[in-house]
Amino acid sequence: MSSAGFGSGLDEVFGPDRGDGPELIQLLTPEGERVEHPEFAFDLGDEAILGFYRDLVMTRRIDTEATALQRQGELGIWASLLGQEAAQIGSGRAMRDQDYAFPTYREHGVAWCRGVDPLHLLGLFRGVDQGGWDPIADKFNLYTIVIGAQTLHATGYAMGLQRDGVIGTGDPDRDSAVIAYFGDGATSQGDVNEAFIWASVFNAPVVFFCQNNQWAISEPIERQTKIPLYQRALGFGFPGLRVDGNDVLAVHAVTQAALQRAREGSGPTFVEAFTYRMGAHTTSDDPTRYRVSGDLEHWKLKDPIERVRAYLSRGGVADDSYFAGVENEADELAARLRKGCLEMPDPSPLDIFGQVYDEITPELEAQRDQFAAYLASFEPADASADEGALR
Amino acid sequence: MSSAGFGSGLDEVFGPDRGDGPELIQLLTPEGERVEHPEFAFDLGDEAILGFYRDLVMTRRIDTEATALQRQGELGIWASLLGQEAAQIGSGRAMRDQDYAFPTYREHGVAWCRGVDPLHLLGLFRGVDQGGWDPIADKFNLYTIVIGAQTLHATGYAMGLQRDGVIGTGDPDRDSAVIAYFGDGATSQGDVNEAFIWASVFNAPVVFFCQNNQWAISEPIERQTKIPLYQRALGFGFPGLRVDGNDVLAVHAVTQAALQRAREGSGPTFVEAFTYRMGAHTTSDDPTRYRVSGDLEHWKLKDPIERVRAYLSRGGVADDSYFAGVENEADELAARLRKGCLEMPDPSPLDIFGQVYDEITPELEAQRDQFAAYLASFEPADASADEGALR
Amino acid sequence: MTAITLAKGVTMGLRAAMERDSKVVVMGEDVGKLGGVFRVTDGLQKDFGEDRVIDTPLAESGILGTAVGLAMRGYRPVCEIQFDGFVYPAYDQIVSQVAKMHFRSRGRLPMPIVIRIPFGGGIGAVEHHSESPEAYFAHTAGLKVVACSNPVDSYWMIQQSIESNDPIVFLEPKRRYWEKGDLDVDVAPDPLFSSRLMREGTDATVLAYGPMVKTALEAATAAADEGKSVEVIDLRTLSPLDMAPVHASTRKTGRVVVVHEAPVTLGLGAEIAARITEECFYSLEAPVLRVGGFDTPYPPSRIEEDYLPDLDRVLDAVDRSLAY
Amino acid sequence: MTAITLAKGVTMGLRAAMERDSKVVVMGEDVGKLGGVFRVTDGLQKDFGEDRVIDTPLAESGILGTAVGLAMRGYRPVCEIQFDGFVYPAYDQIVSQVAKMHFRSRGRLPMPIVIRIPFGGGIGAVEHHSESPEAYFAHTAGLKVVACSNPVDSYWMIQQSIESNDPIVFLEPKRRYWEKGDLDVDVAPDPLFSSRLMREGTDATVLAYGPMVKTALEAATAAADEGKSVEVIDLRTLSPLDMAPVHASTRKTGRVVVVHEAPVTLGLGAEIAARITEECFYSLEAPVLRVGGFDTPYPPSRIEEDYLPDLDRVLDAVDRSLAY
Ligand SMILES: Cc1ncc(C[n+]2csc(CCOP(=O)(O)OP(=O)(O)O)c2C)c(N)n1
Ligand SMILES: Cc1ncc(C[n+]2csc(CCOP(=O)(O)OP(=O)(O)O)c2C)c(N)n1
Ligand SMILES: [Mg+2]
Ligand SMILES: [Mg+2]
Repeated sequence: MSSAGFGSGLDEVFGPDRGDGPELIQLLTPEGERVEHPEFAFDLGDEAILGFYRDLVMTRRIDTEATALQRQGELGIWASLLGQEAAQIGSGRAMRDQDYAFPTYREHGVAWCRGVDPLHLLGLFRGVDQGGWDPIADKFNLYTIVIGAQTLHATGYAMGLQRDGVIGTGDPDRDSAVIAYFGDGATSQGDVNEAFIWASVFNAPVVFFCQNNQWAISEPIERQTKIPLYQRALGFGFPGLRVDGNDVLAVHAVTQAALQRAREGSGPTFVEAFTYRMGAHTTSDDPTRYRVSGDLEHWKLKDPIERVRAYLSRGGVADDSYFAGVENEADELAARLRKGCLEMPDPSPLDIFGQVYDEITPELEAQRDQFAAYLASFEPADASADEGALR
Repeated sequence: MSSAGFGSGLDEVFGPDRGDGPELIQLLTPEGERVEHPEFAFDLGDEAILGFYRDLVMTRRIDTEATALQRQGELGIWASLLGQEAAQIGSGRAMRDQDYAFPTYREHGVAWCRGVDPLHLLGLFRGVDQGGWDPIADKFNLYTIVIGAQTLHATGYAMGLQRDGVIGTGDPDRDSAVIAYFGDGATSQGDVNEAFIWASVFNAPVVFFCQNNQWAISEPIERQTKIPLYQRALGFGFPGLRVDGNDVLAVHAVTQAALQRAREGSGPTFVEAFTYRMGAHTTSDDPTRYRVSGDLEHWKLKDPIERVRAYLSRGGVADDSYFAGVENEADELAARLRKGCLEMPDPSPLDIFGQVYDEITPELEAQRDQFAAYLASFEPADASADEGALR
Repeated sequence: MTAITLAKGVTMGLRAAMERDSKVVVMGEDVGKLGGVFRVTDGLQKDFGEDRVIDTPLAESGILGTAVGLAMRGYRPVCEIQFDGFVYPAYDQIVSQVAKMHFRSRGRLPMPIVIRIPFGGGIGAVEHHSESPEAYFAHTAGLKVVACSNPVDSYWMIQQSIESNDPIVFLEPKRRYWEKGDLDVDVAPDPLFSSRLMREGTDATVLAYGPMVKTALEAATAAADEGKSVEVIDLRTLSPLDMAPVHASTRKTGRVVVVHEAPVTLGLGAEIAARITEECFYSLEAPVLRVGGFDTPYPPSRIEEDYLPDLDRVLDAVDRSLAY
Repeated sequence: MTAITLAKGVTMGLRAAMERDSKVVVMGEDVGKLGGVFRVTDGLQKDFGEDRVIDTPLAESGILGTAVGLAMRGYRPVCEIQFDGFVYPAYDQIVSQVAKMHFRSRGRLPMPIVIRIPFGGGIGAVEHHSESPEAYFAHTAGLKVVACSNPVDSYWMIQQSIESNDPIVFLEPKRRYWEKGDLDVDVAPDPLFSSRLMREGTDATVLAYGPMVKTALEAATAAADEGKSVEVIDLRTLSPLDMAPVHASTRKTGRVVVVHEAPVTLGLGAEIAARITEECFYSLEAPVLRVGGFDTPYPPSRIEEDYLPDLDRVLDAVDRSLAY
């Protein structure tokens, strides 16, 4: 029998996929030209785009500074977002105050949009804590390192929103949504697929925002899927879209629509932001072992910041003084971060015992007291020895 | 923006689904009429259908006898396949000797097709062992009770077939495939979705055979999916089909095609056999607590055996003497099973120590010897006391 | 004063907690119309609705993972795991998320989640339905683990667990679900994290929890007939352990036997033996002896009575201890 | 005689096993071109091809679940778990399938699967990269668990593990990956399931495995300067435990300290203390003391050196033991 018997149109979607198919939603070309899309439009003015430009530059500077600090041994490790700035700023700026974000370990740009002090990010990668910001106040969860786990947390939180009656009331300051960030590799985890099932079955107000940066450490996207990732959602009964992840306008438009759909009570959406990991997986990684530089060149031409700058200057929306101003601001931020990082105090080893439970156990109290007495029996010299350990 | 922006055709697939949509593949109506399908045809003659009839009747009799034995306390529990006979016989008979099946705990009909002595099934549910047949020799894995786990085993086994070079050689006695059985509820487990990913990415020769009997214990299919289950496969890049699970001819035709596709090296297929669990989930379950009898009536009219009998007698393919002969055979089987079950010896508690590892550990040897000495210190009276425990 | 079963105690406790606090939600497989395979959530969905008694898709990781999100939003999820053997798909969410969230956030994200697990064997079930996974959780920092052994405790302990702001693995001895006891709701309960002296004795101490408490008490009665005075303690809390009463008893009797269904190697008995020996080194007349399941997977049910510790194996251990 | 690192020892051992038996396949995340994040599988895919060195999708349950199927088909999968903290998504497949398959099938379905886990802390990593999950596996009947501590053992033990027809959790002390040692392939290795006396002593015995063996030996050297003679044993096998040499040493010194990075409660030290006390009750001058991680989640890396047992904490325990 003909394999046509196995459902039509499968051959088209099979096979390697360079991501520039018709399904890619784009509103700003790599050259900085505005283009139309039948379904999605960027509904803010140039003011907003000026703001996006600033966000993009600041985010990239945070990233560069952090990478430098790691090289100098001030951070244990750093996960760079180089190349993914537009995907994060576009989606982050589409959120309303009352929306809640569940990041991976790479969402530094989203953190920026949520008003999280970048120093907190450095603290985590330096090893002084596991995320110093207030996830409830900032509506930005702590970074999740176990791949995929946060997508279920996001879905559960969205089920909480439903129970709190803050979905589909029509009140723009009340209706809320959740956005779950994850990578292309994460789509292979059982948890992520279970999150799709929960969200679909309960019609949960959650946007699944996948940054397909083409790589899971050394594994190319072909190791995770045979078809474009956004099509995964169709198998679970909710919409999937692919947007140019390096186009901050398109990402903003699509994410805003998806979030609004969730807030209105129309359920989950899968957004695949098609982008590229320009740097190493982390500062511990060596991409030269597994990928060719050709791809990098191809993607350099699609840089998410350059196209916005091109648009702003060509249209005369911004002049050099504006760009210089942003650069200055970025320099000041970088200086503040470096200073703050170096001055960051180490935590006290005795604090951890009280952080395990809401109600500490007698066993832990005893361990803490014994350890305190033990530590007291040493010279401070020992402390500096500890410092050495990280390097 | 219009929710059309979220991909076309979603509304059609949404909403409750009675399963008699156009996508349902059927070759034999409930009334016993043969019907044509553009893609699939039953390519065997009436001889084969006579055999199917016998298989269906024998399988149902095994099930009734086992249920009776459980009621009488001879089995700890029994999972009835009542109503799913056609899905299991049709798919089981589509397998070749060299194909390998991975069942759940309900595939008694597939076991029958693989030549597994039903007494072994009784042994498992009686609690004398965890499956007495030889999974390698019978090419029928032991029952898997942890929902979904076997779908990954099946996929891994299929990857083994690829490495053994028994795929796509063109030799019908050599080319092999794997079939993984699971239920509608199982589709929510992470493991099952990971199996879809593995099979798709590695193009593994495995058929995912889902018996959608509409229920996962007390939970209706709506708790697991919002769209027809067979469409799940589209999200993973391989074909999905829905077949009338009570039509043994259609199930055979579709499964055979899917298995052949796998053997040829064309990869995985998802087959949804649309059927209904006519009995309780197991003998411990009480369906009156959660479902209405109306559905049962609706499905009684679709009985998988009646339609075959109607076809055979209408066409004069079989007369009453044939049907009577099969009944006799079934009675004899039932009697043998009952006798064999009652005579089944309990295992020796000392045997378990040697069954944990290929190479027993000194620790386990010590535990066994101590326990043997301990047991030796008692009257045999105690043994009968143990027997009592199960009842 | 009403006579109720252990299962009914949990049901009544859940109901009381749900009436008291609208943030308490029950979630799991078949907890709705069916009331769970053991009927422990019987009637709750009818009275509290589908938003608070949630029949979930069939995926344990999903149950715990979404419970984490609900907890972050201020809810107090009570998750039912249908049988002990089916908690493992949720193990990552429990160990890496539920257990670590409070620590990771330094208290900003408490996890008031209760994980109900019917545990242990003795009901003639097929594979995976008779496991005793308590040690896997008691070894995990960030979790608390308790086990009830009677209807009065099941009624109070489930409510105390739900009131706790820490994640608690709540173990229910499924073979004792139908055991009866008299509940007087006017008698104040013991604190959740306390062990309890069940029977006084002077010759040896037997420690047990969950299903083995009844077995231990029967053994003590049988021992009395033989003129041996055996003290019995119901541990009730497995993490943290409430060792003070245990140490007191050890100093009195000098001989201790720990009983559980879980395999002996690295079972709770190992930790308890190690702690008693550290604390009461000079009081011990004999090493702490452990009676438990063998280091094999749970056997086919026809021989489970041989696998499970029973009255005779407890007495045998007491005699071996007395022989030192 | 060549000087190699512990990591290199595993690489060479894997290569030797793959050359010897074409059924040996390596699978995991990034084990191909990258050679794993620790480069342990470096060069293997280049030489043995993508069918035998498999870069898998990003899902640990899938890795172990498909390994089970490959094993049923006659293959001998060596699964790499990238970091200790990421083994939990595979926990169900490991505990309910890999560990129980031989028992369930009464030997018809052996599971010659090796689960390689870089474990332990001390490398300044972020959360989930410094776990010590060994007790979770040692408590699981049907699994065997070993830990190497030096390059010579890593070379031989990985080969012996792959040759075993039983499933083995193979623990690699990641902070010792770069420690060097001299390998002489002509010297026959000890049996896999044997512990080893590393240093003789008369006053006290220190038991360790994996990363803590080096720490224990350093402590013994320091103790010697203070005139204390400390015996050190590398356990090497955690399930089964090879207790004979431990009991012999206990009878000699009468004082034992067990060291591991995992939290003390229900860590390996608990089981070892319980067994020693049962076997050598009258030889013990002091209770077996345990030095381990605290009962908290693994802390932020800036203070991990305070969390991890070090030379001083081992010596402190030895002194406390000698004080009895
Ligand atoms: C459960 C689990 N397994 C393995 C890892 C190790 N790991 C960290 S990042 C990563 C790749 C993730 O790829 P992707 O999801 O595409 O996100 P990206 O890093 O590209 O942003 C892996 C395997 C982990 N953190 N969690
Ligand atoms: C991991 C796991 N969770 C829960 C269970 C308990 N359980 C046994 S059968 C069942 C329902 C399965 O439904 P489905 O997959 O549709 O198969 P069916 O029983 O209908 O054939 C459940 C929840 C289990 N066996 N394994
Ligand atoms: Mg990626
Ligand atoms: Mg079903």
